[in-house]
Amino acid sequence: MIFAKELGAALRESLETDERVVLIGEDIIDPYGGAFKVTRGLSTDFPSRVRTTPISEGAIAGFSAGLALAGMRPIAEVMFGDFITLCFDQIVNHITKYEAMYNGKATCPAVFRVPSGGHRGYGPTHSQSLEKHFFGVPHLRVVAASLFHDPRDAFRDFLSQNTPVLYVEHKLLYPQHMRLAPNGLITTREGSTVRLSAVPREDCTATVLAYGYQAGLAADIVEKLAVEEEIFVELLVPAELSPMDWAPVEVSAKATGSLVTVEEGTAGWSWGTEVSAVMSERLFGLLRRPVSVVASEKTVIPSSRAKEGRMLVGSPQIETAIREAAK
Amino acid sequence: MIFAKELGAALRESLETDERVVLIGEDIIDPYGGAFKVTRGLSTDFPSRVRTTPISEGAIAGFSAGLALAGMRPIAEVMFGDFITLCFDQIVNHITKYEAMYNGKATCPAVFRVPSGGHRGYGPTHSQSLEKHFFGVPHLRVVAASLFHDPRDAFRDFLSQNTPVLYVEHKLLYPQHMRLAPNGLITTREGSTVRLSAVPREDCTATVLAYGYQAGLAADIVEKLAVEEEIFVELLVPAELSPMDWAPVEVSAKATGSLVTVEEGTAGWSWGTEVSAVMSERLFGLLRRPVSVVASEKTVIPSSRAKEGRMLVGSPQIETAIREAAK
Amino acid sequence: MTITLPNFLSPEPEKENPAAPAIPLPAEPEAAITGATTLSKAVTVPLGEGEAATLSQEAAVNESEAAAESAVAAEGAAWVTRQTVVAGSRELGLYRGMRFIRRFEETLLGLFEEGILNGTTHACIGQEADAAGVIEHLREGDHIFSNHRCHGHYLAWTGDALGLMAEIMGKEAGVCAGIGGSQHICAEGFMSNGVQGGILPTAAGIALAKKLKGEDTISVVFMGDGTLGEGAVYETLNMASLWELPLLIVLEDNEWAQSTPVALNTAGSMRARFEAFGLPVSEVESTDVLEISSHAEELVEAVRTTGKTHVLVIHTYRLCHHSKSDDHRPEEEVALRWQTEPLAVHRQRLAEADWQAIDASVEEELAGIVAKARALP
Amino acid sequence: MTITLPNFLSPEPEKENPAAPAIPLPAEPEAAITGATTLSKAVTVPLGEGEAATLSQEAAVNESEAAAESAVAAEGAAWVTRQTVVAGSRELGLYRGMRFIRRFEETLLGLFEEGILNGTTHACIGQEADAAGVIEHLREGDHIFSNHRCHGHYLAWTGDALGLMAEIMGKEAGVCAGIGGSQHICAEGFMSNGVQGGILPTAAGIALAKKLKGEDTISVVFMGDGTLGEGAVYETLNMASLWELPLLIVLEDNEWAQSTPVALNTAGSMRARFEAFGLPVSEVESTDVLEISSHAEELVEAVRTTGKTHVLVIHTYRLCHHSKSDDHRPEEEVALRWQTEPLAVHRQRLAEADWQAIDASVEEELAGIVAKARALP
Ligand SMILES: Cc1ncc(C[n+]2csc(CCOP(=O)(O)OP(=O)(O)O)c2C)c(N)n1
Ligand SMILES: Cc1ncc(C[n+]2csc(CCOP(=O)(O)OP(=O)(O)O)c2C)c(N)n1
Ligand SMILES: [Mg+2]
Ligand SMILES: [Mg+2]
Repeated sequence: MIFAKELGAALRESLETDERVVLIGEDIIDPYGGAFKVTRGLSTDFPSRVRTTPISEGAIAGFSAGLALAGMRPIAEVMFGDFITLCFDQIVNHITKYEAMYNGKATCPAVFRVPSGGHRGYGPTHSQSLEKHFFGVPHLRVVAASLFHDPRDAFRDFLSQNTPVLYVEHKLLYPQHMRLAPNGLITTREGSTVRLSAVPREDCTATVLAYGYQAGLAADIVEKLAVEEEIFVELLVPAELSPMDWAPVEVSAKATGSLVTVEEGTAGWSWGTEVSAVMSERLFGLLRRPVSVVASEKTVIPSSRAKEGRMLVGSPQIETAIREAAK
Repeated sequence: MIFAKELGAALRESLETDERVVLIGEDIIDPYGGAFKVTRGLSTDFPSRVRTTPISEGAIAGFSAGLALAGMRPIAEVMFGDFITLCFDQIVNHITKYEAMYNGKATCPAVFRVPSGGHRGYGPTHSQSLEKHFFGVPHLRVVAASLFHDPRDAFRDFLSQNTPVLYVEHKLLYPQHMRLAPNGLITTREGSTVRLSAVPREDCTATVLAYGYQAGLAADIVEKLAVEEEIFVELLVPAELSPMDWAPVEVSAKATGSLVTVEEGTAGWSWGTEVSAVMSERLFGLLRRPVSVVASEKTVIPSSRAKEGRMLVGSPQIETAIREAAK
Repeated sequence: MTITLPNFLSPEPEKENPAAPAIPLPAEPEAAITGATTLSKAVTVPLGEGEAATLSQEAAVNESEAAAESAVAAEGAAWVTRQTVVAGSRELGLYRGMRFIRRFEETLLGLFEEGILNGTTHACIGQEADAAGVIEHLREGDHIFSNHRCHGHYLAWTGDALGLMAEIMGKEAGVCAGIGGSQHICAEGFMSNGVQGGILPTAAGIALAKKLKGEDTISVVFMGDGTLGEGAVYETLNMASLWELPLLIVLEDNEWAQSTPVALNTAGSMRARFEAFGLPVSEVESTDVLEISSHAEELVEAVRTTGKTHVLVIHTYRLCHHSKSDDHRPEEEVALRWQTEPLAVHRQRLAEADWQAIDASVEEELAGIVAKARALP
Repeated sequence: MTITLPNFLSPEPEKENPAAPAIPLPAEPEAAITGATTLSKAVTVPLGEGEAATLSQEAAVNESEAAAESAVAAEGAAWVTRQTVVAGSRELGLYRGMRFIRRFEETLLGLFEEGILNGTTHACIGQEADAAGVIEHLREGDHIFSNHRCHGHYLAWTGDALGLMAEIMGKEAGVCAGIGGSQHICAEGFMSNGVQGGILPTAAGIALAKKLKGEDTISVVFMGDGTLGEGAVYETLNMASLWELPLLIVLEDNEWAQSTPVALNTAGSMRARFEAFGLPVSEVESTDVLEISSHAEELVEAVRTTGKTHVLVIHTYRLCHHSKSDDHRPEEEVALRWQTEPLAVHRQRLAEADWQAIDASVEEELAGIVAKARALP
């Protein structure tokens, strides 16, 4: 079960089960099947509902808006998530506005898929995790793919509700194996949040909150620390990033007394910042140390692999933070 | 001293003292002089460097990028700050990237002026405070105008350095009197942060951090509470919002043991969120209550004045939060 | 009829705008603001749900006449009928539609002056023939996307003046509960957004949905000349042309974008900008509703039958301020254009008694709407 | 010369691309990869600072010839000279420039296969005549903005192959210290960005700066056919036309945008899209560097003298993959285009010994650059 294939299957299921679904994006039709091959095969079977577009991200978003307002279920692929910048006006001033500003007279359930993230040497404009700028857009859901979440569930969810969605797919997930029932760690689910730990929560000394590709890195470290050093922490992997379901985080961090957040985006007004603010308030006086936010350096992502590795969050930064938090 | 006039004077000074300065934006030339009349008179005196554009916000940003890369000092007016969405690609993937990704071989000091904010009944797409989505963009400065800051200082600063700037002007500031040396409150300055209080810091029971138009509202409340009820708090009004100069906040909140942030933007991943995260960490165990973040409701801004008043942060919400924090 | 209309709402053209021409135009009678005598003759189909009861009597009187109406009305279902049939005459109906829009907007501007309204508004005074002439040919199931200057389009389509007035007043009974306000309106088959440009791809997306669903209805979008500055427009033209979408783009070139004349905003040729993408363009320089309507009829039909995007460029003029603020245009320029404003042009082919009666009925109806809207919680 | 080149870098066209045509083309000699014999004759002006010392001897030999060079070279200062004068001949110079770009890109692709490089790259194989033919006419003070497919433009302008190679290798000595990588390059008078569309207004802004400063230099921007999809392009055309900016837009229509053929991306007429904004367009369907160059010369001159924006549309073809990934284009289509690739076309007017010598010198130079770049920390 390779993530890209599962995701493709989820899109296929969407097209099959819901006639309203339209896939739209650059170079997504066969034989090419998208820059990351996720949509391969779909245009052959659904030629009129899998539509390759000119290089017009703004119009991809705008057409999606119109499709959604007219009762369809557009799922747009933005070739590199970096180019979601060109959809910002449509998302902020159109798509997420309609339902509320029309007092519920219309809905605009457009879904945007954004292949994101670095560690591939693609350089400053093809490696970013720009979702941080979309957290907190009123009436937008930001959801992250991970190896711990079946993408079918995600798309079933999106099609069953009316809020627009930004679905973040880290590019490094595509070739990886799903880890829906990982060995080595106890796995439970609370809503969209997956809980992983080697031992029961009461024996964990910290809570780690991570999403997307970074969640996989974190899981490996959590397992390694448990096996090799008997350092036990609980990892929470939410799918829904904004708005957040705070309950699982609150419960866990209250129990462990220590919280670390991990994300690949740059530091400052990041995902972890909100988590920290909310948890510092809700658990005021109940944590034994401040919330620790792990995020990338506040600069461009270098092409050079060596420089990129130092600038972007990866296993070393995560491990250091977890060790510290578990103390 | 009316803010809009002072701002116009600051732009005039910029044009006069620096030949590299170019003003660019929609409807900014005489006799109209911009939707909020800030640039009135400037095109008459500097016809080639005050340029009215077609309705092309993306190109306004892109032209500004080019001007800046070529050694000029563009100052762009985005008619309503809401439309900065259309400049997002240029700001995020071009303007703020160049200096770092070219390893310092170029600089791109473009300045964007964004008339922002609500309370005028302009409705969902003409009332927003979208700066929250620009906080934390690496290599971007977000600076807010206020009645406590001389706009001349701001523009002198912008022209003396090479980082791109988003300069947030709340629309309600335009007709107001500057309050550079307000009566009733002791005023001191630390960098770009203005400190206002009725009594010395040691006698204050909370720190209030506010910017822009909301800072004026907060100042009135701070003064009223001091005079009428002997509730003493210290108000900090920073000009620079991102990156933040944390020192004044840290020192003040440490002394008062309580911190409230105020902003008109919608709640969630907002300015105050970062403040809360950073201060909760730096002052861990030193605050007597959690940081309180005052922000607007997470929805669209209604046109109806009554509804807008309930949804947007205004004096009532600020007063409630300050009273609570000062306890 | 007890409400007092502000002075500038007097129907004499000279008072409608101080820059109005001195040359004689068909004078508007005093009756226009008292308007009792000819009411029963003029009113046919109710405008807005709230009005249905009040006006049902008159409507009944004219029912048989309406039934015998022209092909245009017959093919057009509720929407068209509502706007175009007055006492069995399409021409009077078009007049009434335009007159209603004009007076609605003038009333709005008056209410702003009075301080009753807040926010901003963009009146389409001078451009009423575009809304009336185009929307006449649309039918149930079609979809209109409009922009900041949307009241005329909205009224021509829905007739829901009370809902719009209440909306702009910020009342709960407004069509969007006062949240959207003047620029952000939604009703069956109608939407507007005040952010320039982005409505173009949205309207095209709606057209794509229609195509995918196999509907024979069309999507129509109204844009201004200044909006040609937005890149989103061209992305849309390209895709709408490539994908052959049932979209009608109506460009209302009113020569100005806020304070900027078209020459400072628009290089080259408007027409060529569309043709470069392989889109057929029909261009008309007119404020005559019948001339505009006949172009629109052809294009609507073409979009409907071919399923492909067509463009209607209407060269017209905005006679009022951009919104409520200063107007720096040369007075003579504006004055000249008052001579060819749509109502004056169209009146020339109507019997004076007929249009006077309509004016009166519009006054009455509008007064009722304003009173009702004011009284709303 | 000890480095082994991967197989497909062999200079025989059949091996450069498996789809290359079976019909006979001027064969490339073995000498091309050993290239010792004719070196002193071929090399004139150093490419890249690092090379200056090594090659100064040969350069001296040819100095007098270079001084007597054609008007083109004389007017062109360092940039032009570097690219166009080989042994006193502009034609050989152009050939060397193109050959160098070709072999640089092929070498890059080989290094990717080897795993030496990371990230991605977009080679301009098949389009070298555009870079050589246009940039020949630019001079110091002019500014080029390029896109994701920028290596050819960069090399033609700066000659700095070592800096570029080191950059793509992610070395500190790279022209942007390895931060920018393949798509984000900056040098005196040159910039590139891999985000489509946004470079157009930026290049126009640079042109505006030149105009305001009263410079007589020009701004040049290269874009692909697919980039015509971006709205930013049209916003720029409008403003550049309105403001009369010294901008040359070079559209390299290589018939494909990634996996998408021009017909799926581009409605109507490319030429008309520019003309609609009142911009003069010169269109050439050619891979012949001299033909392209003569169009470019005229346009560069026109931009320089009138200060107004002009457009050069070059219909060409991309012979390589879009980046490094799959190529799904019909094999016959690609094979056919190999018959008219720029080097083959231009070789027909050169003496075989001359171009063989150049090929050899390019091999030698490139080998040196690769070796140096690899050795960098
Ligand atoms: C994206 C965007 N930019 C700017 C504005 C502000 N604005 C509102 S109307 C207007 C002028 C529009 O001109 P035009 O398209 O000709 O329409 P008209 O007002 O003449 O009907 C402008 C600049 C806006 N609403 N949206
Ligand atoms: C804004 C943006 N969207 C998408 C891409 C991804 N992309 C890179 S190159 C390319 C195709 C470009 O086609 P064209 O403009 O014809 O140039 P060519 O590659 O053919 O030289 C695409 C879609 C991008 N770099 N930037
Ligand atoms: Mg206009
Ligand atoms: Mg191409």
